[in-house]
Amino acid sequence: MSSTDVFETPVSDRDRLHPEPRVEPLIFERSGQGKRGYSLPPLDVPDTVAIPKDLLRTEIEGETQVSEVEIARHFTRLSRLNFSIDQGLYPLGSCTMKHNPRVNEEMARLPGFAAAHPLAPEEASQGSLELAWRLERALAELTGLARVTLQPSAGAQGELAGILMVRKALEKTGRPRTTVLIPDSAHGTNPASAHFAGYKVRELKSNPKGTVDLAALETAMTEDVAALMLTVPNTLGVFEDRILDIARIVHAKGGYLYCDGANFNAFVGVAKPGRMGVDVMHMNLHKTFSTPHGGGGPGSGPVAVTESLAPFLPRPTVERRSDGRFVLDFDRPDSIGRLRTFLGNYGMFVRALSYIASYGNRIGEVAENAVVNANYIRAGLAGVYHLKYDAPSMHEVVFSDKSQVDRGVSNMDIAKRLMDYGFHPPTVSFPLIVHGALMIEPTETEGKPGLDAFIHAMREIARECAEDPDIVRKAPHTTPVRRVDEVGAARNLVLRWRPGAP
Amino acid sequence: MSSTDVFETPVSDRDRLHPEPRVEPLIFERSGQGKRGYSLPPLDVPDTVAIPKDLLRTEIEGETQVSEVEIARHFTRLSRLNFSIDQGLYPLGSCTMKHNPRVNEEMARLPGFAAAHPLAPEEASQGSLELAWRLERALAELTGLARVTLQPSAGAQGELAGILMVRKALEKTGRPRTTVLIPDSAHGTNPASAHFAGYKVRELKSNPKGTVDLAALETAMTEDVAALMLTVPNTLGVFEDRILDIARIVHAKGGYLYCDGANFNAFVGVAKPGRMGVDVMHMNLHKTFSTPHGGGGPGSGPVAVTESLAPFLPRPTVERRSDGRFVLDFDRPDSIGRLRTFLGNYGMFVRALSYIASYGNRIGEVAENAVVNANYIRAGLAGVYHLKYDAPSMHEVVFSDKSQVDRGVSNMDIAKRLMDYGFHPPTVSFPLIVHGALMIEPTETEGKPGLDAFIHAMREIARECAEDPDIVRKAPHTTPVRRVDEVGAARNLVLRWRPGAP
Amino acid sequence: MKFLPASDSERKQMLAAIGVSSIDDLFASVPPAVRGKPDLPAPLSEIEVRRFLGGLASRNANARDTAFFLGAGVYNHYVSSIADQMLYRAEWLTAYTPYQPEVSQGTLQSIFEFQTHICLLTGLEVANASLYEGASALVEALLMADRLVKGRRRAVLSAGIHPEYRETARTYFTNLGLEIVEVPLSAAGVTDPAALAAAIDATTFAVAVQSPNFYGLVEDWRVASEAARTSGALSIAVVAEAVSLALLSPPGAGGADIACGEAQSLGVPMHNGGPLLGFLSCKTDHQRQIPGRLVGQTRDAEGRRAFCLTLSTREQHIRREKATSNICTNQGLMALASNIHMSLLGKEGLREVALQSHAKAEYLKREIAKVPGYRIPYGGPTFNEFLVEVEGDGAVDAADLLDRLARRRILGGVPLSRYDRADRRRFVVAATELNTRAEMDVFVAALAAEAASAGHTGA
Amino acid sequence: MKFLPASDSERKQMLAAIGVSSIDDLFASVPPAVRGKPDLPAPLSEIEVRRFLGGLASRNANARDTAFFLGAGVYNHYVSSIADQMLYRAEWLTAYTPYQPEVSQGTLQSIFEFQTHICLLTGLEVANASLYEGASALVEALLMADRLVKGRRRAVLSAGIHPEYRETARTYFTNLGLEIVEVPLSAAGVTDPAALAAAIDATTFAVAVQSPNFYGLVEDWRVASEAARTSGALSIAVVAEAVSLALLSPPGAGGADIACGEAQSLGVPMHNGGPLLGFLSCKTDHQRQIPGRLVGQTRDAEGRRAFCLTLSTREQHIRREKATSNICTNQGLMALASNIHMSLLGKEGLREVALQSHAKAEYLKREIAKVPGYRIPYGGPTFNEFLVEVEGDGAVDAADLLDRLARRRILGGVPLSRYDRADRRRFVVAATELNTRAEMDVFVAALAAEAASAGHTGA
Ligand SMILES: Cc1ncc(COP(=O)(O)O)c(C=O)c1O
Ligand SMILES: Cc1ncc(COP(=O)(O)O)c(C=O)c1O
Repeated sequence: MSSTDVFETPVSDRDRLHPEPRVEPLIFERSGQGKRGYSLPPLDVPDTVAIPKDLLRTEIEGETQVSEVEIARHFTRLSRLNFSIDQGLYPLGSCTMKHNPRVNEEMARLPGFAAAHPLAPEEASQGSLELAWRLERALAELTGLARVTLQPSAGAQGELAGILMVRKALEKTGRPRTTVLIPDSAHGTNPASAHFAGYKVRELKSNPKGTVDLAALETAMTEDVAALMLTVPNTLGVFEDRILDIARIVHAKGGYLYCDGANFNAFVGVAKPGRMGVDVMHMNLHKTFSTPHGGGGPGSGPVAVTESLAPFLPRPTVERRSDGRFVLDFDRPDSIGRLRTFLGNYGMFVRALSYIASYGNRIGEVAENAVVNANYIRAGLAGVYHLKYDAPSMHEVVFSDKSQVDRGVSNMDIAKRLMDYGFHPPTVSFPLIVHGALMIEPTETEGKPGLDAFIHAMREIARECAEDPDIVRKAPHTTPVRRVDEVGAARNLVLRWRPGAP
Repeated sequence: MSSTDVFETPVSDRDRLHPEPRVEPLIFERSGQGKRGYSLPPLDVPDTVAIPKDLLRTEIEGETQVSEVEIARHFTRLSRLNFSIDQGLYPLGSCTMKHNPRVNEEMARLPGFAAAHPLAPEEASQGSLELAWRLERALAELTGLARVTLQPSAGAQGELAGILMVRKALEKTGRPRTTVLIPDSAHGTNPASAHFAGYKVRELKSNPKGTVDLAALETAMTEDVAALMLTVPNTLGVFEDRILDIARIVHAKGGYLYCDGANFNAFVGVAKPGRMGVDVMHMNLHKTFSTPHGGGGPGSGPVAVTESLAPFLPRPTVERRSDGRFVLDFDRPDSIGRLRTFLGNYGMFVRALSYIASYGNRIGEVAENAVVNANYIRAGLAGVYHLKYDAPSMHEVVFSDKSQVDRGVSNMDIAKRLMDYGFHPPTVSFPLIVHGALMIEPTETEGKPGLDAFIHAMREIARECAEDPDIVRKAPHTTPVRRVDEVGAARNLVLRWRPGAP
Repeated sequence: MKFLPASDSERKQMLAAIGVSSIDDLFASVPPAVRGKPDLPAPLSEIEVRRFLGGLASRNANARDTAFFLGAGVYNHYVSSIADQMLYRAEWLTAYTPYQPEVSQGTLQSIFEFQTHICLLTGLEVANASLYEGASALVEALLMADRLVKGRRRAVLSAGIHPEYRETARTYFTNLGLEIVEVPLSAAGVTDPAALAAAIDATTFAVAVQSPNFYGLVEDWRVASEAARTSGALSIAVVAEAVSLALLSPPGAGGADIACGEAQSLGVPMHNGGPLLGFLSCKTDHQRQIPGRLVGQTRDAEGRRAFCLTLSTREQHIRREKATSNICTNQGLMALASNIHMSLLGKEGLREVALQSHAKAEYLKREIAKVPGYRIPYGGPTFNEFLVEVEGDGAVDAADLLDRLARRRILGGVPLSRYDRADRRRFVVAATELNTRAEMDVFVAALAAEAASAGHTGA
Repeated sequence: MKFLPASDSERKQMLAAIGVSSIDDLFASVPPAVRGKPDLPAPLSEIEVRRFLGGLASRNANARDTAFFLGAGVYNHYVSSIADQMLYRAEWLTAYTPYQPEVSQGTLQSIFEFQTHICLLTGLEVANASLYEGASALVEALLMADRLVKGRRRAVLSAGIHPEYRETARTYFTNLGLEIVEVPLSAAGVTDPAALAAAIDATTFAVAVQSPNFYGLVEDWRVASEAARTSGALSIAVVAEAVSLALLSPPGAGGADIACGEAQSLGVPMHNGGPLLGFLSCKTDHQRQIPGRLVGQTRDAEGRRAFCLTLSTREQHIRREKATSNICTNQGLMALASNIHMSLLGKEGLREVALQSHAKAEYLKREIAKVPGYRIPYGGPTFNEFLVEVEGDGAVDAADLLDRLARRRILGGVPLSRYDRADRRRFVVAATELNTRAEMDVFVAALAAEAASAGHTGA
């Protein structure tokens, strides 16, 4: 065999010619006989398989055989193909991509939390029960509501839990009602959650200010309506200044006011939903309370409720007994039941409480700075990009591509072009009521230099749209991969690697 | 003030136009009144300063004021400007850039090690003393020598310790002698260490095979010579096949054979220096035993010695008493003393023992695979690059730019060009006996695909040298910064940021 | 504030640029009546946070400082250092759902690899990017089946499914007008084929069985899938201890249409019950009804292989109330951890972990069976978990017994009374590759001592 | 083997390409006589490594599970989570000395920032990229002075310098024909100006004083620098507790020519004594004699600011035996850790840590002074460390006393007998911002109890 047959030429030179590997093989493509990345202690008990053959498998065909070295390389190199908060501004509207304090990670990894088991005896779990109890108290104080369930795994599950509590409360009065009102600006999880709670969804048109049209609400708010699901501030970043009237209208008809608290970051520590007439509200610990987004979760979606909805909280609740001991209370006959196993995404509770404890009574500064930053961007881009709703912005601002479309450039193109300037794009194509939306949420953890650089980039792109739209339409030009064919992906589905596949 | 004055334009657009920030400000340039990245508990004792004013300072002028957010951003972004083993092949000759197993990091961070104090009572330190003792035993077994000191902070300090022990031993016999023999292929630390041990350095010319010229050694090896410092395999990656004759010649004149064990990776677990007639040898835990290089240390340079040199070991030694307790022995009248504080770079001991325990009696596979990899590269580049010494290669191979210089391309240009292909360059301009050296050490932790890609890149570059030398001369083209002006740096020295400096 | 990067002068400049004189002006739309500062303690320093939370952590028994035999849905398996250390990387930790593929190829490719691992383990063709955890994964599987088998209202669940999974299913179903029928277990502790067949009728859209079931007994997937097929329903294989997939015949091979459950034991720490890692896989024909995120392979503008989220028209942000699920944020980081773990252990490692867990459990089961005062109520094959019954008149409550053992730093199992107050004498014991023979012997000895003090004497 | 990526078939292909039939052929040049397999145990799995090393770790008392008052050159100060987590990043951990600036700007800029911090703290103009630790840093400073002040042979060292630093200096010096004169401390426990002046003569090239000195007493840099200046020698300021630099008048202001010592307490864990972090800073005039690595600022081919190693003509790899030092690998990762720490704490934080450490030590000193049976031998100002003497006939040995306290999980100090067998009644006690008043009160009570049982009774 001649040596030149052996020295294989690697992936295309175009890709080699870049200090960052643009194409990393699948870990399955690294597999090879005789490689192993692990080892276990020798078995110290008899080696038995006491299961009938026909219930066994002989091998896991196609699984990997790689060394630890390749795992380190593969996942380090893959990670470098990602953009993340710690690299730069990540103004993904509605997602609150804020700095994740590192002490939270240290705390969550303490063996007393990370290596604890949810079904250990209560006596052996007093620390974790107390932590859950304290987090509930802190969230109750911040929302101005009576009780909180920490069980929901993320915001969407929190929505479902909240609406199910409303439904259960209404059932008590005889009829659960049929409908949930949801503004047209709402996040998609709202109607989806209402649907999985067994309700019809009725959409509420927003008024020209982008807020709830009180007249429309008056007419829509019938005795068939179980609840109004309202996002505060709404997904345009606008605070419902008539919130008290809204609550009055909803309550007058015996309905409940549900608050989608995914945007709590805009007023945490400044105002209390409980005082707004909110009956039930979910929060996203992974947004307002800085638990990391992890490339798409885990999240955690606690739900706060008024005293009157407390009997319907998911089971179990954490209670503190008069003797100071903490116990789980399963004996809650009116509970909606449970939405998942155990107490919830406990590791996120640890991080959130660490965060809340770090801010303490100064947590209002979070909201203040988040709102300043969003308005600074708004001021910097006003006139450059079109602003459909010019009501005052809170923590985010939603521009659109209206001034650029005539040059054949879409919000998606602008988003892609931002990558070339070293930023993650804003949220595009949401909220649905703004066509060609550019939904920008800088959060409070961005300093002026970063905001200035972003504003500068957005202005440059606007200039490019006018002078040289193609460079924007063909963007990105400097990312590990160029524009990705998403249509092709859906048309010709390849959802996994297959043994033997190239 | 008009808003446009405020929205500052960031660093040049050329640099913005790249998803990786090419220029990251100094942390001092991020500083700003009112920013803080830390907090401490309120003082729980009287707030007193019981030191006379004239011994105090009032402030640390110029120090930073930044938030934790900026620290996370700054050091994450800076790190991404580095190339590292976990990204790709890092064939830096003589430095043994191998994979660093992650369990070692976990072990070194256990509070029982990381939060232990070197001056705690022996009774409260039995675990750490036992670990040091076990590591010494393992290294003694691997070297085939009697005792080992773990104290030296890195290889160079190990060299000094070793030569000082030789000197002390010779002093016992009346005269320390005047000279240390060092082959011209040796690493710069060898002569420097000999010098700081108070010896004259006499250089030994290598023979045409690149190994020790026995005749030259015979003549040079007088009664004035305290020791021969020999690197095994030498820095050309060649094993001294006459090692036993060399030892005989040195010993015949009452001299000592010092082994620079920085290349132990080439034969660990396969052969034992003790059997070669080596009297004293330092090892680099950060090379052979995988403790991470950390961007330039910390290292650890244990020294193994024969029984006869044991009395001269640095103080203290770790001894195991008959009752199984571990103690520090300071009572060593003939000791050379100490070269640093405490026991040495203890954190590296933990990592090295973790590594040795993981390989156990199969550690010879390290050397075997390191040698296979180096020879595979040699086979792949033979004829493409000039090989001054064609003696058999062990763990590394040293080519040169001889076949390329006529195209006006130097080894440094080739090194820079490799960066464009996604690799760290080999060691250049060392060993000094190979002009235009390209010293390549792949280590055992590189798989065939990585080696093939490297060989391919080196061949491509050779082709470019022939067809388009400018692209090589002007390389790198794709790194965060282009060719850096090192001459300018030395001519116009700027060694620190200064308050008020732009 | 240490997490706020704006300096005083910068904030002033920004307010000026905005054109307001104070931050308060920006909150004008928030009615004064709803304002209010929280009554919370002063901010804690990092040192105090460590003392506060470290103090709480130290008051929990954990798997590292006890002889540990808890399972029942969360398992203490080996995870390599490299997996957790990788999660510290900001590029993984502080990114979000990969909506923008050009700057998210790392997360996307990792999910694609995770989907592949799940397919290989379950023997099915398609897997999603993760779900919250096992119980909601079962619900999603049931709702998926409901969409696929139109016009039917009944789901049949084996009583061998984890009680918290069943309770979760009831929570969701009651409000959707769907019916759940639970089929009790046979005298052997496994799903009763006859009872199962009897429970299935023309209105049944799904039949779900768990293996190993809640008592640790291995079930035969074919029982459910055959029963389902005859009635036109879909069969759902539920897995709460995913390590078993490396040893037991996979759902796909057993004819299951959908496999779902909990993958925590494949590389995710126990985390006191969360974050865990729900998974769902199915046949290709059903892929358009799958809930949650899916990553697909495609190409970039220059023809390179690339990955992106796909089939998003199933999802809430586009389909709103008509979406296949309301899930949005899922368990991304845990899917990554699991991908790293499965890739590292691979073909041999996953199997060896399963074999060792099984062998350790078999040893422990045999040893406990020898101790007077305890019996193993079911003789059927188990994987790494089994039921123990305290013999006698019921004077000894299993939960109290386990509390006493806990005080001796032995977490010996989960009492069934946690789920059924009447079931006071039985508890579930789990073993994994991390249990040593020595600690198992300690556990057995402690059980013997308890029995002795309760008046039992060895034969 | 889990750290070896070559598959069997790949290895075969590679041997074929090389043209040998077996690996052994590649070792032909290694004489059979010198071969030998090591007699070591079989490989340990990761789980076993954790048990083995975890077991050893658990047998050491550490600062997290004791009331901790040890110092004497290594201090238990606060380090933020973010610093250590950053060190996990492969780009920092697995890179090496930045010889190739185009792919090492991260490490280079971080070192440049570290050099700047050290200059700001010491009040001098130039600092290097790190040295091993405090003792060898002192040696490097002395040798540097020797090169700068030609033809002189004598170094004068205050006896207040850490005994291990002085022992290290002797180890190096004896073989270089250099002389060390140690100047005893005054009755007040500080360097005696008169004695110092007397020890300095025309052959003296350096005068070194440590502050706070080994007894914790604050020295006046001006004493040494004035004495040195009059004789044409250079003055070296030695610092073993670098946190003090944030509060005390810096060496530069005190006229020191060179500052050197140990920066562990600025962001590096104690690591049982290593890795630590040596530092050295000096005046611009002397920069060409500085030992070790130096990073300088420059530009790249396109005019961007960039950094690179500079003045390498001082170093061993070029100058061989004429180099300013034999150091090659230094303490890169620790310099990074310290840069992160200093940058995070900054102007206010560094000072607040120093102030709190001082205040805690003052409280502890006063409380101990009140306990019958103990006295504070020196009344001079201290920073965060001080000497305690056990009163009486010497029946009580300080080391034994501290061993007894250790059994009660109090690490109360370092006995001077460790360095001078005769010095049996004194020990050094340190406090930092991490000590709480509560644990200091526990310590004081324990001391009182010890004294009582030794027959002392309160006044
Ligand atoms: C306004 C709003 N509501 C609800 C959600 C759903 O939260 P989660 O993704 O945690 O389920 C989100 C975030 O995606 C959101 O932005
Ligand atoms: C052959 C050789 N000897 C000695 C040394 C010095 O070791 P260290 O850098 O740990 O001081 C090195 C590494 O730099 C080396 O390659």
